[in-house]
Amino acid sequence: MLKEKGGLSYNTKMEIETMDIKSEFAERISEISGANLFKCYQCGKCSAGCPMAESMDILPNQIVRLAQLGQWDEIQNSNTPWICAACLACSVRCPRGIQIAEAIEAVRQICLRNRNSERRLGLSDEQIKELPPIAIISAYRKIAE
Amino acid sequence: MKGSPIKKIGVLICHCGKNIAGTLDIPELIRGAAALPDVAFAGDYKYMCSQPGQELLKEKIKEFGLNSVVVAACTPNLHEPTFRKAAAEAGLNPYCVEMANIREQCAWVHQNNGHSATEKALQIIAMMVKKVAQNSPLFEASIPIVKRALIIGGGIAGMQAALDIADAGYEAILVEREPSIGGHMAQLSETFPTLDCAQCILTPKMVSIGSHPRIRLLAYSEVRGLEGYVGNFKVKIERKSSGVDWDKCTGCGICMEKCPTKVPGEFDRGLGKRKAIYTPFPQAVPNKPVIDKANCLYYKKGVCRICEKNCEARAINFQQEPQIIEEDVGAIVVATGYDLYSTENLGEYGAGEIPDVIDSLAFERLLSASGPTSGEVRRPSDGKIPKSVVFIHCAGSRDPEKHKPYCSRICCMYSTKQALLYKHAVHGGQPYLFYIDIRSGGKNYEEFVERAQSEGVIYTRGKVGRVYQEGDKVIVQGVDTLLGKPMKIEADMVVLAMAMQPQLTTPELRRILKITTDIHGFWTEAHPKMNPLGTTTRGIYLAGCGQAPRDIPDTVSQASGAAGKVIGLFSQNELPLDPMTVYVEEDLCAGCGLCVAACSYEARSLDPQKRIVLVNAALCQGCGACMIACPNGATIHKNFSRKQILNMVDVLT
Amino acid sequence: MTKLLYYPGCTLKADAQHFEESAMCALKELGFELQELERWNCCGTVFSLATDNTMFHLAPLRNLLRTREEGGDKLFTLCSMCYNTLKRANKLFNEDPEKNDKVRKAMYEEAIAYDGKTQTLHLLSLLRDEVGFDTLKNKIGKGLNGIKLAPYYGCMLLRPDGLGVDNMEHPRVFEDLIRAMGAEAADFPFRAECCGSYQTAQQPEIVAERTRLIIGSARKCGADAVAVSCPLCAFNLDQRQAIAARLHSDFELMPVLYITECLCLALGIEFKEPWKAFHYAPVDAVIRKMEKKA
Amino acid sequence: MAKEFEPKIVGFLCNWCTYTGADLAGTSRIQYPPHVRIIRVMCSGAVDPAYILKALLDGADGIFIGGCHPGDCHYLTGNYKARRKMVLMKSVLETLGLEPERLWFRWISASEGQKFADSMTEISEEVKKLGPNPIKEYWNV
Ligand SMILES: Cc1cc2nc3c(=O)[nH]c(=O)nc-3n(C[C@H](O)[C@H](O)[C@H](O)COP(=O)(O)OP(=O)(O)OC[C@H]3O[C@@H](n4cnc5c(N)ncnc54)[C@H](O)[C@@H]3O)c2cc1C
Ligand SMILES: Cc1cc2nc3c(=O)[nH]c(=O)nc-3n(C[C@H](O)[C@H](O)[C@H](O)COP(=O)(O)OP(=O)(O)OC[C@H]3O[C@@H](n4cnc5c(N)ncnc54)[C@H](O)[C@@H]3O)c2cc1C
Ligand code: SF4
Ligand code: SF4
Ligand code: SF4
Ligand code: SF4
Ligand code: SF4
Ligand code: SF4
Ligand code: SF4
Ligand code: SF4
Repeated sequence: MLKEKGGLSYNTKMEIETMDIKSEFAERISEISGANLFKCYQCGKCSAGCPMAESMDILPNQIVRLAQLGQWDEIQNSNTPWICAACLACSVRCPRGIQIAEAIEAVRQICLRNRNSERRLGLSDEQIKELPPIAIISAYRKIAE
Repeated sequence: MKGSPIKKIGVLICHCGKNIAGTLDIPELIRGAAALPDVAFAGDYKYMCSQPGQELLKEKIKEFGLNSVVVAACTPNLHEPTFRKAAAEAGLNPYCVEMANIREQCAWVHQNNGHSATEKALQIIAMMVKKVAQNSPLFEASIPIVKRALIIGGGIAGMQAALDIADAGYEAILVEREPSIGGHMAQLSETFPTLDCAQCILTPKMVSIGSHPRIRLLAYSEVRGLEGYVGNFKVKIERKSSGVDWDKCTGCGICMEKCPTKVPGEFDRGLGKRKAIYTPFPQAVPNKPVIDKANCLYYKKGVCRICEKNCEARAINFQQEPQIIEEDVGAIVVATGYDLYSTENLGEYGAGEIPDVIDSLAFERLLSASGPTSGEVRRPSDGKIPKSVVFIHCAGSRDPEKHKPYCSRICCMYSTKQALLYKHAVHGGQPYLFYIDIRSGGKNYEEFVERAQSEGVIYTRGKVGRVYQEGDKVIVQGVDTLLGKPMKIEADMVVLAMAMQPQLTTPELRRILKITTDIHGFWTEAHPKMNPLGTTTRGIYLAGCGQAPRDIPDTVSQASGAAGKVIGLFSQNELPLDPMTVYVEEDLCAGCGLCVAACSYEARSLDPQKRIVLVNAALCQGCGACMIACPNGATIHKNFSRKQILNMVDVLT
Repeated sequence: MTKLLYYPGCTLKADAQHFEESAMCALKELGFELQELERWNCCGTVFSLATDNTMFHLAPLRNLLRTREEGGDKLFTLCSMCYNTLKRANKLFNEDPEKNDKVRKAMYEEAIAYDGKTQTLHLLSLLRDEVGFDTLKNKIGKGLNGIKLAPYYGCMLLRPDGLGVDNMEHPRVFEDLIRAMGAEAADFPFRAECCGSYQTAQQPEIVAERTRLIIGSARKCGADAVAVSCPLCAFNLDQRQAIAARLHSDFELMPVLYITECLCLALGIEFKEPWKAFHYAPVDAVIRKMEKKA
Repeated sequence: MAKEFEPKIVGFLCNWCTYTGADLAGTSRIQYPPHVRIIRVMCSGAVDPAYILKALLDGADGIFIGGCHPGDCHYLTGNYKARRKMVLMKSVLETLGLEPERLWFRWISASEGQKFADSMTEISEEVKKLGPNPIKEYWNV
């Protein structure tokens, strides 16, 4: 069941070695986002208030956990960063002051900069006509190369 | 000192078996010591601290007429009292004995360097000889103790402390701000983990307070001023104006019955009503009413006076003035308890505006047989029996970013209790708890949680993100972090386990008592481990939730502990004072006051007439800060004078 | 007439012309004239949350600089997203010395150096702080009495903490404005729930679900219409009702109006016919109702 | 062979923390160089700058002051008072033409015997490197 939900599969796939923890990946996210993910105590308040959580395969608090453990593959294969609307509800409510929205932006940035996501918006003419400029520009900013 | 007799100093060097003698060259030390100025005798012994060693010390004092002694041995922290006592037995003032620490700070740490170590040891001895030459005989003073205690706060903590002190035979004055004692415990329904009824165990104690011959209960009163020091405090207490002459009032209750003004009652957390003339609850002690001036028609508009007309005892006195009384007490127990952090602070949970989202104390009132619903769980909005209740843990706690960083320690337990009691009270009702971690570290606590879990209370691990009203439901938007799934519950009611915080009036009291609080406003203990009951002011002790969140068993233990401290203090007839304090050379003092600011104990004050500074020996802790602050050398630390230390420096350089 | 230097942003010149026009009409009535910045550029819409994306902040900062060039120290906005982006960029400029340095260097070709002193002002703050809701109420009188509006803040008007127009979790300004217009403010739990924002481009179905939820909530609390102040919110809550209706046969359309359109009606200013065409959910009925009241 | 320079260092230790820490180093038999001579004071806040100056003018090569950790002072704030004075003293030393490195200030608790011993070793070595107190020279001539 967990498997169906997405990449979460602690007991089957993810092997945590001490060396992996506090991986350079988590630090990279911290650098780009300014968020200290190691402060997270997994309360889940970020996910509980996230408007897009229903559509995410991995919840924001799980992204934080995976990042702590340096599980980049799991994060990279998740749809979460591409579903997040950068609404900041998570960041402003986190009891430990972790900027989760910023961290997720960092994940997007790492993917886009690595160019391994092949992210294209691929809007049709019709869509471009329909959408207001504010939607097109911000979507490009956030989720496309 | 001027005019002091010729110094005859004895030096006794200890071998400490091989501990000292194995490294240091004892004959060399004796030779060196004997050659020091003023030294009348230098000798040694295998074990100075042993009985024969002490006898030797006494003998030599008498034999040579020694007026000062240096024992070169271990650290003064170990045997200074031993040698001082022995010297006293031989008729020498104990403060004329000093130790030269040649074991811990010499022999033991330079074991492979005997030559240098011996050189160093000789310097240490010389230094102490020079110091002791200027020691003055000191005499322990003592102050009388007023054997009467003041207890501030009449919750279970203050009540327990008062009863313990009074039962031990001392007088206790219990000051409670509210019209009745009882504190928050009086509001509780049943108590974890045993589920005994709070009122049933509390009421008898309240009654004993009210009737105890040695307890003076001052309800509806507040401490307004404090002066003095341990054993001798002077306290000012305001008896607030209640509009009722309690000496005349018989507690019949007619006035409350007849009063036409109804307002939401604080005791029932606004869920029930009380009159403008009221006692907080029927079992109140004292069972005398007060008039709530903000709501009484007479105070507001000058009309009504129905209570007055109906009071046969003629106890109503609208003109009653507040009264200040002064009392002498020897010790103080601060037991001011807690408040709950306000739900208004939690915007995401409705900011206190959704009627069916209530705080945990309000829920206690709903569960309580004496509560506004007589113990039937009915929700505030429409009086319906809620079929599902969500309990949210850590509401405002463990949130360093926006609220309180600390764990409130008891809410895991009382939420569990409330869920269980609710389940027992409402057939088919479903409680849900949203928690982050369950903190059940207490005797039989985990077992209690286990019981709740096995009885079907649903625990969900995750913090709720939002609570909002939709129709007549309260929607709880949470997450199950164990499943990694967001979840929504359409609840009938939500209970917020609000963070515990100190009373909002604590800062005012802090200024009066001059004791400290931490950044959250909880009273600070003298030492977190070794003196958790004391404060930085001798004679003031702490009990209950004003110091940190805790449950009733811990509160009662702490209160009895604080009472024990007070009783211990009162068991002495006089309080001996450490004579190693400071004194002021009046001729040198310019009255500049620099030292007053340097003292952390308020031990110094300026005498405006003589324009000099005075030292209160009872308050002085002997730190020496004032001596350093004084530009004129007017303040002298007894037996640690500037001159003595400079002399020691001289020897070393 | 008080002149306000005004930053429209791209969408107010395209899909949200009625927002701009209605704002101008209403503000004129209240003694304000919007004077568009002579030169302005797109602010980049969303604020970049990455610390190393300094260049993204140039666009908003240039607009703030233009304001200084034109002698102003306040820049007025209607769009919540522009407001957020401009205000955050300015905070960053003033509080992060490293970024400040980089940005200054990158703007070397500008005639004057930006001093960090342009304040961004949103319509709601203007109405609350400079006009005052009591004044407004007196001017409007009974106004939209009998109408119930659901105030929709969305995210960018309120977050992050301290940058928004009001208390983040418990805002009042929109409600107060609605009440000043004589209408009733719905107790609308979804008022600060994100509409899905730019995901409308890539994930229109998800956004339509958000729309269904938010509109559904507004309906449950008895609102006649939802009032918004952001063209992206407006698009998502209004145009995306089309998809919601397609996917859910029981979905009922609900009019979505700019707060300025409501304000015009409250002030007795005519609702211009061309404005209607910008709306997806029909507004005729509610406008008639509002006109009758005002 | 020239005799190795044996620095003379005066230590002022507060009774409650560092003095007891020094005792612990002894009880634990941790060895360190014998250069520091200890004067027990009740509180590091009671160390008068005059003591330091006198010691240095009289030819001490180094000064060590030990107090309780911040927040642990037996007398509440004595150690903060001491710290403030030490900062001042360092600049006074400079005006006297002395290296401020001759003045050491450390928080050492009663349980930090090892830290005390390490500090003694460290200060001995550092002061050795600095060489004899120059004041001694021009004072003597
Ligand atoms: C919802 C809830 C449920 C709980 N359930 C349980 C339970 O089941 N079991 C359990 O063990 N514990 C329980 N507790 C904890 C329990 O309430 C406390 O441990 C206990 O009441 C603490 O007693 P106290 O005397 O320290 O403080 P309080 O009860 O707060 O008493 C302090 C008293 O001091 C008075 N006061 C304050 N300031 C002044 C002043 N300046 N001058 C004069 N008087 C002053 C106050 O008016 C008050 O009467 C619960 C707590 C809550 C919030
Ligand atoms: C691994 C570990 C780490 C800890 N760390 C901390 C910490 O960091 N901070 C903290 O606050 N607490 C800590 N604690 C808890 C702390 O150890 C205890 O709170 C404390 O030691 C309890 O003291 P005690 O006097 O009650 O019991 P004990 O220390 O057990 O003392 C009981 C004494 O009674 C003697 N005794 C027993 N039976 C008899 C008998 N019949 N007749 C005569 N004598 C008897 C025993 O020999 C013993 O000397 C820790 C505990 C553990 C296990
Ligand atoms: S809200 Fe903060 S602390 Fe809680 S799970 Fe999310 S990131 Fe972690
Ligand atoms: S910023 Fe993204 S992850 Fe955070 S609450 Fe909004 S949509 Fe969810
Ligand atoms: S009626 Fe008089 S005697 Fe009776 S309770 Fe009231 S005040 Fe007291
Ligand atoms: S005078 Fe005041 S307290 Fe007395 S009955 Fe009237 S309202 Fe009640
Ligand atoms: S006791 Fe439990 S509910 Fe209360 S703050 Fe601590 S963890 Fe949270
Ligand atoms: S038994 Fe110890 S480790 Fe386990 S929950 Fe309790 S306190 Fe924690
Ligand atoms: S020795 Fe310390 S406590 Fe005593 S008067 Fe001086 S400063 Fe105050
Ligand atoms: S500092 Fe010295 S001179 Fe000044 S008041 Fe105190 S004792 Fe007197």
